[in-house]
Amino acid sequence: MLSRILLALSLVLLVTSLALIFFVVPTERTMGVVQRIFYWHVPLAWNSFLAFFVVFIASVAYLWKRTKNWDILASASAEVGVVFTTLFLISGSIWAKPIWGVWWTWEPRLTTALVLWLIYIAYLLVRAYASSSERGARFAAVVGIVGFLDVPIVFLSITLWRTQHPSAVIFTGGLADPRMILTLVVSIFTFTALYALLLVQRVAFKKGEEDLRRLKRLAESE
Amino acid sequence: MISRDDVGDKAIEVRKLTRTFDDFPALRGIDLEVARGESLVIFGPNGAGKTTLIRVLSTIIRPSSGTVLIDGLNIKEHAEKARRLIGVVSHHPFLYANLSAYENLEFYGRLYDVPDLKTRIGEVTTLVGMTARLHDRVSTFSRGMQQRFAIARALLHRPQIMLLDEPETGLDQQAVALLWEVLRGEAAARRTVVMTTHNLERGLDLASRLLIMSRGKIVFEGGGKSLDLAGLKQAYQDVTAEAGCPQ
Amino acid sequence: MTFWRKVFAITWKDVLSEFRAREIITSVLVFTILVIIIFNFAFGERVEMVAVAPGMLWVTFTFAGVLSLNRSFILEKEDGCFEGLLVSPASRDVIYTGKMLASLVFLLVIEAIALPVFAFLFNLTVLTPEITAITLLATIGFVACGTLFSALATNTKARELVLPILFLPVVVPVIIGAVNASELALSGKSWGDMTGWLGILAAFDVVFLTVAYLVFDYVIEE
Amino acid sequence: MENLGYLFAVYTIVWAVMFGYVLILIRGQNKLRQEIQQLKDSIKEKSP
Repeated sequence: MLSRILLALSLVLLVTSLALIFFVVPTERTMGVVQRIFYWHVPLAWNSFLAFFVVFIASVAYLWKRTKNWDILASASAEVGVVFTTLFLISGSIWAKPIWGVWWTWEPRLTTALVLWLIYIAYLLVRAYASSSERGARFAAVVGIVGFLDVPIVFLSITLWRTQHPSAVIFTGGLADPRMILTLVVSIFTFTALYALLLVQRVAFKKGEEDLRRLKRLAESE
Repeated sequence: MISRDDVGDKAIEVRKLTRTFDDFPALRGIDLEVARGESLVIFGPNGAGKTTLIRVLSTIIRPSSGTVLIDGLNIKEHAEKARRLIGVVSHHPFLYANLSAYENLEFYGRLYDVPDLKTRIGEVTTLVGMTARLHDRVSTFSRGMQQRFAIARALLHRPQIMLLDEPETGLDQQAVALLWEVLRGEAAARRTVVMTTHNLERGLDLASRLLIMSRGKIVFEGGGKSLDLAGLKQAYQDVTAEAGCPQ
Repeated sequence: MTFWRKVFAITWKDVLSEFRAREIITSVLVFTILVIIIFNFAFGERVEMVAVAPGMLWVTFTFAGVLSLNRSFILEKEDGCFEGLLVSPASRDVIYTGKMLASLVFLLVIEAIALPVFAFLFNLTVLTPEITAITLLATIGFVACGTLFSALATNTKARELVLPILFLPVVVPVIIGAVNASELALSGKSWGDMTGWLGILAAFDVVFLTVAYLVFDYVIEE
Repeated sequence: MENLGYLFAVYTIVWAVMFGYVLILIRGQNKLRQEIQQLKDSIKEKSP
């Protein structure tokens, strides 16, 4: 039921967001039409961060309560977060090409996202490398906590590093037109709904796998 | 917390203990009381949960559910106090190969806050008959010698309770004999001993009480004196036969 | 007081063991010198040494750190010694602090030998109070988070692989901070110019010492 | 206006990845449901 509502909501928002981006919002003067990437680029970043925050909270809760559901929530959110971060990196890189003539720029936010991406890939890998799933859950929770607390320090260090070695900066800020703000806000809601939808789906999937495992055990011991 | 008086003479009290590894139930509801000064020997086929039980009692593995009291101390809340009362001997000697036996014992002595450490190291080394090799590196020792020092290490802090997980693994006959001699001395000293072993004969000889475990449960319990070797062998065979073919 | 007595017992045991076998320090030192030589072949005379020296220095020390941290817990796992620690009344905090200090000693010894080699081979003045302070702060950060991850990695199926995968993205701030501060120090800048970087290094140290101390228990329990 | 390609590239990729991810999730769930059903049936058969 919840996933039906979320599916409908995200579809409606998605269409609205696309309509706003392609038909309503005015073209930004300095960057031209590619600036419209911004309206999805930013929500992706925002929701990656939200996803990793959820991983952090669920990891703390898992270590505290030791209930499987917290672990399922954490790992599902990490996976969706990695998908969002990947898309954020791709969109940032495609945006950099026409504006700066390069596919990659060591812009602080982009660089921080790259480091984050690597941390959460490691998060997903630790689970696979652990010798038992309970251990994997515990180790992943530790990485989820440590990794998230690392984010502000990573961002600070990269920002400070860039101010000393200046280079291309994607976010020149300045949303002059109210229609731009509206589009951004709608897009942020769109991706938040998408995040919620994917999370709910992924959690249900993982719970199903868990049930299947339990059933199989039951069938074996019959 | 339960006060010491309520506990009376129970060294170990285990209630409804379970432990699962992922989905595998290694321990499925263990209830066990061990009186102070008792020598409890646990038998059972491989995979019966003996090692898991010893590891839970020695606070290495946490229980999935149930309670474990060591001398009235719940190991959940008072793990450190409980650890002080326990001496553990397992398949591994827990000795650092690059250090001499003396340095190893000194190290563990510091962790346990053993008073008058030097004298105590001398005492336990004499007990296991290894005084001559005390200052040699552990890496130069045979398996049997390492295990002798492992026993010395476990006795170092005068534990009230000795937990031994198949301590005779890899030992030569002489070392096994010595180990048993030491343990008998320990039992006589009103020290509680809990041990797992495959050796029915020697186990029976030492035990004041014995258990057989199978598939995570205690399936047989008998007094050491009322049971002879033939009876134990029969009971053990019954259990393994049952465990061997489920249904 | 008993806390520190037990901590030093663990640290001393590691130092003594290392002094006997000289396994970690010798091999990591050889590795360090090899890396320096390879850097020399890679960059040769084409670049000015002052420009690449800080990067070279910290790439070398980072990988040296990974090697030495990995070894520290693997040695503990051999002969089941780690279980000996677990059944002893040394609390988990004691074990973490003791192992961390031992790794700190090893890395500092390695750096104390490698830095003069650097000075000698590349004609750099690296033996200054500034470089010493930076090295100390960065190395504390390395071992604070490295000890946690190394303990985690030894309980996985691919120990040698898991540590670098986890460790490298998380210590990005330390590497950025150390490289940039060293660069400033080598070009003769004053302490004042480095405060930002030293601040980031210190912040990382504080955050990671605290967090690792808090979650270490979950990495080693079963 | 030649930059339009980049714009479309971004929107297409984001769309495709999202769509693909949802598709994988739905497929996986369907397979899972089938497997669970099969298992339940086989258990029922064994003990009627």
